[in-house]
Amino acid sequence: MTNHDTHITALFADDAQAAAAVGALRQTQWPVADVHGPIPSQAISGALGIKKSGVGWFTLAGGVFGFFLGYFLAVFTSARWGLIVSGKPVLSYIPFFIVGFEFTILFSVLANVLGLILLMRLPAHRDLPRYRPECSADRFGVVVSCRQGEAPEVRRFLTELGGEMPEPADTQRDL
Amino acid sequence: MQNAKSRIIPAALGLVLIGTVAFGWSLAAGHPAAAWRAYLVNFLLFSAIAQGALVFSAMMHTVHAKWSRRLENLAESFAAFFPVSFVLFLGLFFGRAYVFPWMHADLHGKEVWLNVQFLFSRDGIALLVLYGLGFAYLYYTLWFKVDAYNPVTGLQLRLTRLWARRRPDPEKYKHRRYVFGVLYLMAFAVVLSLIGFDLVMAAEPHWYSTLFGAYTFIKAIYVGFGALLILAACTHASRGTGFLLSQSEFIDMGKLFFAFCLAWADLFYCQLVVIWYGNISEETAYVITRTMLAPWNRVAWAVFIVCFVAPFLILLNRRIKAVPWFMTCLCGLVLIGMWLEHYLLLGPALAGHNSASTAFSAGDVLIFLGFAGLLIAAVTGYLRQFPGMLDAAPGKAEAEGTD
Amino acid sequence: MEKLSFAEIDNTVNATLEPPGRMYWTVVALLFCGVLVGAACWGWQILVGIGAGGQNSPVNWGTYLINFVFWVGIAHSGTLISAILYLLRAGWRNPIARAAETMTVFAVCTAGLFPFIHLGRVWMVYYMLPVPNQRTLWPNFQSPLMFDVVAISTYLIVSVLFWYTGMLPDFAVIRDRAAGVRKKIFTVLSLGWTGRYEQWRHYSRGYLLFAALATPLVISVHSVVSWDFALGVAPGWHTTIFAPYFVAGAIHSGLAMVLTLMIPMRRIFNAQRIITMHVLESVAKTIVFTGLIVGFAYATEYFIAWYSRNSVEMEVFAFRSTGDFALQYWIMVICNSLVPLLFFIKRIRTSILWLFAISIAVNIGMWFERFVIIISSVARDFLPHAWGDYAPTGIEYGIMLGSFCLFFFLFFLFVKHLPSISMTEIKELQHQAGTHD
Amino acid sequence: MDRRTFLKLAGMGSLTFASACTLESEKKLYSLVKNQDDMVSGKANWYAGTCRRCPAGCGVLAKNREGRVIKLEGNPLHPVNRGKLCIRGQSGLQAVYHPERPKKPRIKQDGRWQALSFEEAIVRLAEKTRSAAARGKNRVRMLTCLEGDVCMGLFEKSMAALNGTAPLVFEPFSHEHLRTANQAVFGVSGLPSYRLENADCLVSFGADFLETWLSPVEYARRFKAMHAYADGKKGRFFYVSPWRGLTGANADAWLSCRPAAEAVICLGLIRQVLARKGSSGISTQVARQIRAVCQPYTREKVIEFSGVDPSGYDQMAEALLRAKDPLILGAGTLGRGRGDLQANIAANLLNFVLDPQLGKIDFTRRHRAEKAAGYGEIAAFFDQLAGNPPDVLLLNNVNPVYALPPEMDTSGILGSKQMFTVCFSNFMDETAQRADMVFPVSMALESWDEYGAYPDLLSFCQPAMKPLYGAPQIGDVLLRIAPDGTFENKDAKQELISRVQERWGISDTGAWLQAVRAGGRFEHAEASAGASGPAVTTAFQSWFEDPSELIRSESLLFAALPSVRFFDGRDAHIPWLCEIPDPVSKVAWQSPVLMHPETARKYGVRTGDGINLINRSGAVSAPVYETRYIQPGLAGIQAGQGHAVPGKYSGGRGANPFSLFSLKRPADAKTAFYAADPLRLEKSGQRQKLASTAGSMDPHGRKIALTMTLSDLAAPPGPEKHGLAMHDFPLTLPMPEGYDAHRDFYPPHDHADYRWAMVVDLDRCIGCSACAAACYAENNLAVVGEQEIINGREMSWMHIEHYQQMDRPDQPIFLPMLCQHCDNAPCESVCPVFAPHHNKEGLNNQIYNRCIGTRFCAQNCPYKVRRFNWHDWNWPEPLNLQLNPDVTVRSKGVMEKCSFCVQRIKTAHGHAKDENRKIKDGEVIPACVQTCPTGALVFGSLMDADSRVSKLVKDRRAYQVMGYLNTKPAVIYLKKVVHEIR
Repeated sequence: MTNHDTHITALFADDAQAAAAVGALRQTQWPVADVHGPIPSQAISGALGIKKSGVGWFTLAGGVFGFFLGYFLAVFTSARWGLIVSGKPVLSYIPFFIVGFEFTILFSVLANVLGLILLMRLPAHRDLPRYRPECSADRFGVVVSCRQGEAPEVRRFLTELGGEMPEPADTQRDL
Repeated sequence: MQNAKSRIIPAALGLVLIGTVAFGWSLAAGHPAAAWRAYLVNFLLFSAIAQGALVFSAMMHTVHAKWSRRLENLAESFAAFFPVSFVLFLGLFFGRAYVFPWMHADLHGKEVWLNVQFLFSRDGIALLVLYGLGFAYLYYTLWFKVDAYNPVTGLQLRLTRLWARRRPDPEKYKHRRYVFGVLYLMAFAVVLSLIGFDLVMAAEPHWYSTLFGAYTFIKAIYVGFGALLILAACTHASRGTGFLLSQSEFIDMGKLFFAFCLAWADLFYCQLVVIWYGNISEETAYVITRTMLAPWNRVAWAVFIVCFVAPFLILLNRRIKAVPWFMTCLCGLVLIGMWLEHYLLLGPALAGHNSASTAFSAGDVLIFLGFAGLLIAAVTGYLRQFPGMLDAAPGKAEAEGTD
Repeated sequence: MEKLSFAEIDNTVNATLEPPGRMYWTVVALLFCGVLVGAACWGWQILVGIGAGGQNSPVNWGTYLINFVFWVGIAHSGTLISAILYLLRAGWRNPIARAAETMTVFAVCTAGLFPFIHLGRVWMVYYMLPVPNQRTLWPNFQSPLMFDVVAISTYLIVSVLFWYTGMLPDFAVIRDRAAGVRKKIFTVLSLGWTGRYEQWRHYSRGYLLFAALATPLVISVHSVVSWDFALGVAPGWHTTIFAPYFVAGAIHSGLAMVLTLMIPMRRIFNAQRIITMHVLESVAKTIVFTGLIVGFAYATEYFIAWYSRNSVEMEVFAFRSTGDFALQYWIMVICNSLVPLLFFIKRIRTSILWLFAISIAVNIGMWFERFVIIISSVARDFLPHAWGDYAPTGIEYGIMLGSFCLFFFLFFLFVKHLPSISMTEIKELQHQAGTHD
Repeated sequence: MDRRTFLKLAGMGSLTFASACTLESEKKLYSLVKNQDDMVSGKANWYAGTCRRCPAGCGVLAKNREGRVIKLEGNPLHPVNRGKLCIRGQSGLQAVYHPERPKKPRIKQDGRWQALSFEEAIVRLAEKTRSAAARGKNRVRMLTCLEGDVCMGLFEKSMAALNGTAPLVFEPFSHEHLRTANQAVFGVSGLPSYRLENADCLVSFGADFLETWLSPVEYARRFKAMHAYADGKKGRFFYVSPWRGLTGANADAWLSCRPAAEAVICLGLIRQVLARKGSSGISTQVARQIRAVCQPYTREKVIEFSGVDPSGYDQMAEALLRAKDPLILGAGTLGRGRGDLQANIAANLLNFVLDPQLGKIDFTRRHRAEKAAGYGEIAAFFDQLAGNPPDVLLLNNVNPVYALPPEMDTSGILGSKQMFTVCFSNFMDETAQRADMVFPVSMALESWDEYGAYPDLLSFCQPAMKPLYGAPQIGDVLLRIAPDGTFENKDAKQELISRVQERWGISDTGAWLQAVRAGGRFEHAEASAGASGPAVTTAFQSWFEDPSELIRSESLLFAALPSVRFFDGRDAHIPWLCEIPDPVSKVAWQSPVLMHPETARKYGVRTGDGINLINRSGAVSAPVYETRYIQPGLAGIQAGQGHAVPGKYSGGRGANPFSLFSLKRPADAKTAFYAADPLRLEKSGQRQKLASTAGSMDPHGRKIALTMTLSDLAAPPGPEKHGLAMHDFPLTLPMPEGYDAHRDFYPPHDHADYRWAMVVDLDRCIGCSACAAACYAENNLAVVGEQEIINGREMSWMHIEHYQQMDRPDQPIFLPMLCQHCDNAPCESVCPVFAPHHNKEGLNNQIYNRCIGTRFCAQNCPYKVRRFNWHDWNWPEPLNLQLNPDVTVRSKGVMEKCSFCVQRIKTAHGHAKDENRKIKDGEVIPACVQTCPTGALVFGSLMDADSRVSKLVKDRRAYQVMGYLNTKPAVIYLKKVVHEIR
């Protein structure tokens, strides 16, 4: 696919159409480079055949780490002091659970965010050229890559599928 | 299929028989204390299951959840145990000498609240109210589910006659159902708290914990949902019925079960940490006997692992929730755990702190089976009366929602 | 909910970001003055000592902790709405989730100030941080106050991240519609979000996990707050029901605050079509629910106190309802558990006026609940000889005023500069509704 | 003599140091480069002296650190107080360091004060006196407070030289009625001492021997000797009076009666005794007269006239008749009316008929207070001043303007231009304000003197520090102003030495040093001659008249009540005394009008209402305080406050009851009285919040201050308690054995060598609050002032809680409350920074530097003994000089509390380490324990099996306050023992 040198974006009014278009394009030799949309959509993900995200593993790891870190901190500090308060054992595990728990949450969340940033490759501004501002508003943009020559054909194809073609000026910008 | 089903009730009744015999035997054989302890424990557990299961239906209606219709139908079937439960409660009266260890203790003025007559009258009334509301709710919710034009069973016929008395007005029924649903939930909270205070907490008259009531009814929901899951899985699995649940329904149900597992553990910890930290003997003695000192500490650990650690770790996984047979085992395990938990709470008090009392005799198990039999019989009987509940697309009159 | 086109949604929300008028800035300025008053009072207190307040022996804790608990409580419903209701797939949360989360963030900030204000030697506060030091002095992780430190800071971090993550797609929307410097700002804020489906799949999953984590967090945080009291031995404090009771109370007050904020907001930004009556009604119903829990807790506490036959317990509860603080007590009971019952009546829970009035009542009631709990217990604890009284001083009122001003100051800044309604989530809602009708 | 005493004695410095030690020392760092041979910085020197806060004359040890006295303790060798001090004695230091103490003499010129140097002042004074003396007889007069023999001798000598008459001794509390009564009955015009310790039944008709009567510390000790529970017995004590002060609060029964009706009751008792026992051992003629006197007082009459509760009266009569060694005490110090004289006489007679030998009255060991002039003499003296004013009037440490009835117009007289009034005083009180010259002389702790409270008792005052402002002592002043050649000695010290040598025969330096170190000569002081009372005269009849006027009066009567804190008012300016509340009313800083609720209702007022009390003599205004401890129809104000002078502490604070009295001189002029005419009550309109430290005095049935009856104790002990509830919870020692696996989540923990603990015997505690004062002095406790007390912010680490006994309302019981140093202290674990924690010797440490002021510990302390520094409290100079250098001064924002005087424990550790041994039992004595006049407090280590505390905690009476909270307090209380109510 190296010689696909241009991208054509078609905007669809709703995700069903977009999904259909993606499905149709799957039959052609033109690969779907990308689909942008204002909301997550089962239909489109389905059409693209996207798998479940793996961000959960980050979260889980973070949680486990956090739990032990929290407990360790509490135990370690108390042990360093070794002071008896209220006759309670220096290492009183029952209340320490609270610390462990809070750390669990904290670190799962941090790991979760970390995971998202890594997986979504954010912050990223290099995708913007291909991207149509309408896609954040009310349009689902399907980006197709093809050769310069095939562009009109692709455009026609997409229009038949109900996609609107933004004026070429914008598409030129993509080159 | 018919015979597959027809085998259930006799089997259940068989269990009941076994249980009764075991109970009678241990009474006769001179272990009345043990027998009545088992009776109380099982009464509490199985009533809680029934009451908790109906909560599912009522709750889902009140929050207008749409994904859970089919499960609600099953949940309602547990209401069939209510009458049994009430009779069993009255049965306690004959064992009062054994189930109320405070009867001859010095109560430092608690006599005002803790005396047999008052206790039985208030708890009896409470249960009547609870069950009454439950049935009222059922009465209005069934209206949407039973096809009034061809009632297939006697009970349905009787119901349709009742309904026929008034002009069928969906709005009114909807509203009534809603109201009684809410009322049932409120009554559930109050009544189960009362039962928890009177039949469990008061077993150690010096001890008190404000959270115990809430702990009791959250526990009831936990076990109720567990039982519901088992029932769902079984009916789902049994080829006889057209009853099939989607994966997402199982998963959502599993999530709820998981949620209440956490809730139960939370309330448990809330009591433990406060009492541990406060270190006031009036409170600690109770907990120490049950969690720190042999022999009961072993039971405590068992309960903790079976009812929390295991379900927690397992249910973290999403997919496992959709495996019916596995969920059945897990929930069964949890129910057993809760059975143990009741022993843990009541045992030391009823056995007068003698350490040998953790050993569960065969009697305990058999009596448990007996009660289980009662529940199964009741539920199956109900489903017999309303086969429509097991249809793939049940009910009329309402837009079927999905999640 | 009536049909709205995505464009309409964007327009409505972006309209809220139009440059504000003079009126707005006057209000903001006034609020800022209020903040300054509070700061001045605090400064004075640091100068002369905590004695500037009304605390004494035995009532060593006063309005500072009352306000602390109050604000943390306010914060919680934000998380409830954005996380718990998200898990329960309650559609009506979407229109108010953003505002609620914001409320959470600012309420936690406000609440977070009070432990500092409360301290006798605030300049030594870093003793509470587990910073490795050459004298190996560590904080005491057995202390409920350390649980607080851990819980509250966790809560702040998590709710800020949750808030930001939720706003990411909306930043992109604004970026694409804005021009000039604002475009630049939002380009940075949106981290180059493009709504690629590659992003969406991680985003949805991540957001779900966020919600799943925030839920136990919010419960734990207010449990920890409740344990500041319940782990002590003071009668009326040392009671096991506190954790769930506080959580419910927190959500109760928070939901009321949501109504208090939403009702004017939807009016000002005429977002009635997004924040519909149905939404407010659902909040009202939830308030009934939490109100019932709180009422149940009051009743249980009372019953157990009576049941215990423990003279100390009984005395405290008798004192609460009949003693020096009886007025506060009955305000609490009526506003928190009786007044919300009015929401059972459809006419009331669908009347803006009633909704607003009752939400205010609940806010007041919940403030007094904290007052009753914190003050009345120690005022009548174990040794009658030590019994005492308490009344806040001007300094305390000043600081309280400051805290309210601070909260609203931040909230005002927010509504005009960030999307106060989640466009993406409304769109999803519309989209679902669309597919299912 | 215990070890501590020995250490102290060893520490007592010699004269060389005493006179040389200097204040400048701690101003500069290098000041101690050249320091006195026996002065080691960081080490205390102890100097024996005599307390001069009241005529009782207790022996003190002054603790000197780096040149300044920082603490007073009783001298263990001294026969009067045996090492104990009262609240006033403990506070004496603040009189020395009082910020308002004049630094220089001042002279009044055309209405304005001008400061003088001491030298100038003496010169000017000398001119005046000598020229006056030259002008004729009695041109120089002197009025002095009660001084020691040597000092008095010196006064007399110089007055004689200035050809004036001997100085007149003025003590507001002169006990004149007692003296007159003794004269009338026993023909002894003096104040014998009473052997309370030998009595088994004691009846007091108002004698407040725990507050101000004769010698409070001594009588507290003697009282407890008969009234504390010991081997199954406990004496009875009845208190008959219209009000119930501290003494009355310690009585087994209080019989309230109409004012001035005590005599009636007493005569009624005499009648019964004679009827029952007959008059064996009494000469028939005396007996006849006694009979004649008491004939009319039948039981019915007594009850009718006195309004006493019949059953109570019968119980008392019964007890008295059954008693083996009954002893009767007469009216109280402040009894000034005719009724009190009668009460005293009747009491004497009753003593006589009960025990004709008068075995429990010691006529040889007579109180020095008897030397004070009578009301009549004082009145006459001022008449003379008014009639024919001398040229110079010397006033030594007296305040007649405050203490005498307004109608005597003392202030006018002293203010008169004709005479030059010199006031030797260390406080600008009412009298000093009116003087022409105020001459601050050095105080007892700064000067050489001698004051023996009893004959043959040599008790020194020596300079424990250099005079704060370099003032000379009064002896030197008089020695200088007397004509030259009057004295062979060059100064008062020499005078003292020579007098002591000739009187006590101390010739050689060794003996002298020995005496000075010990604080005096105590050998013979205790020995007293045969107890046989003198022959009873028959001069008493004429004193009694028809009592029927007692019941006639319907109007509101007034009484001045004794105060354990302020005595006669000379101490009203001392911060600690103002700050520490009255043990019975628990009101600090103020002197409210005590009133029975009925009375209050009758006049439509309630606690806190401001009222004005007005009668012929004057008017006072004060808030109402309703109490059932006073007879209906009577209004009472505690004496001591209400000074009409500027002053931070005493100025315009409270009300002066004396200003409602007037002088009564009967025609027969046998003696004068002070009496208050009936009152008119006016509401002033404004309300005043009372500075009370008590929330509620009702124990609400809680396990706080418990009692046991004698029969309980006689009965065999019941079964061990094993319950969990408040009242059946066992005693759980703060030791490993205090833990029970079935009750305790937490494992027991051991302590290193010591587990400090305290035992408080409620049966011995009389509530005098001396412990509180000692704590203020030892631990640098802040004085917060009236308003902050009202705000509930007092800083006392140790305070007396006043409760009603649970099973018998209106029977007070005092509970010393301090940090309980619990083994499971709830305060500790809640602190986020470990500021409070459990140390290895069981102490509940509070690390001030670590505290960040969350105040959670205080919230969680069930005993509410933690004190927070709400502000930076200040010690106006030079009060700061009193601060104990061994104890941190806490700044704002930190929590503090009783430390069991950890600084003393540390010192003991030091000694023990030096001698490498363990600390002995009784070696560590916290300030409160040290000063307790009745030995109610015992301190020690529970890990030492033979320590006194270890033994006492095994006592059947032992319990822990609110023990059911499982805090395992280290302060164990012993229940008060009470007599059955019959």
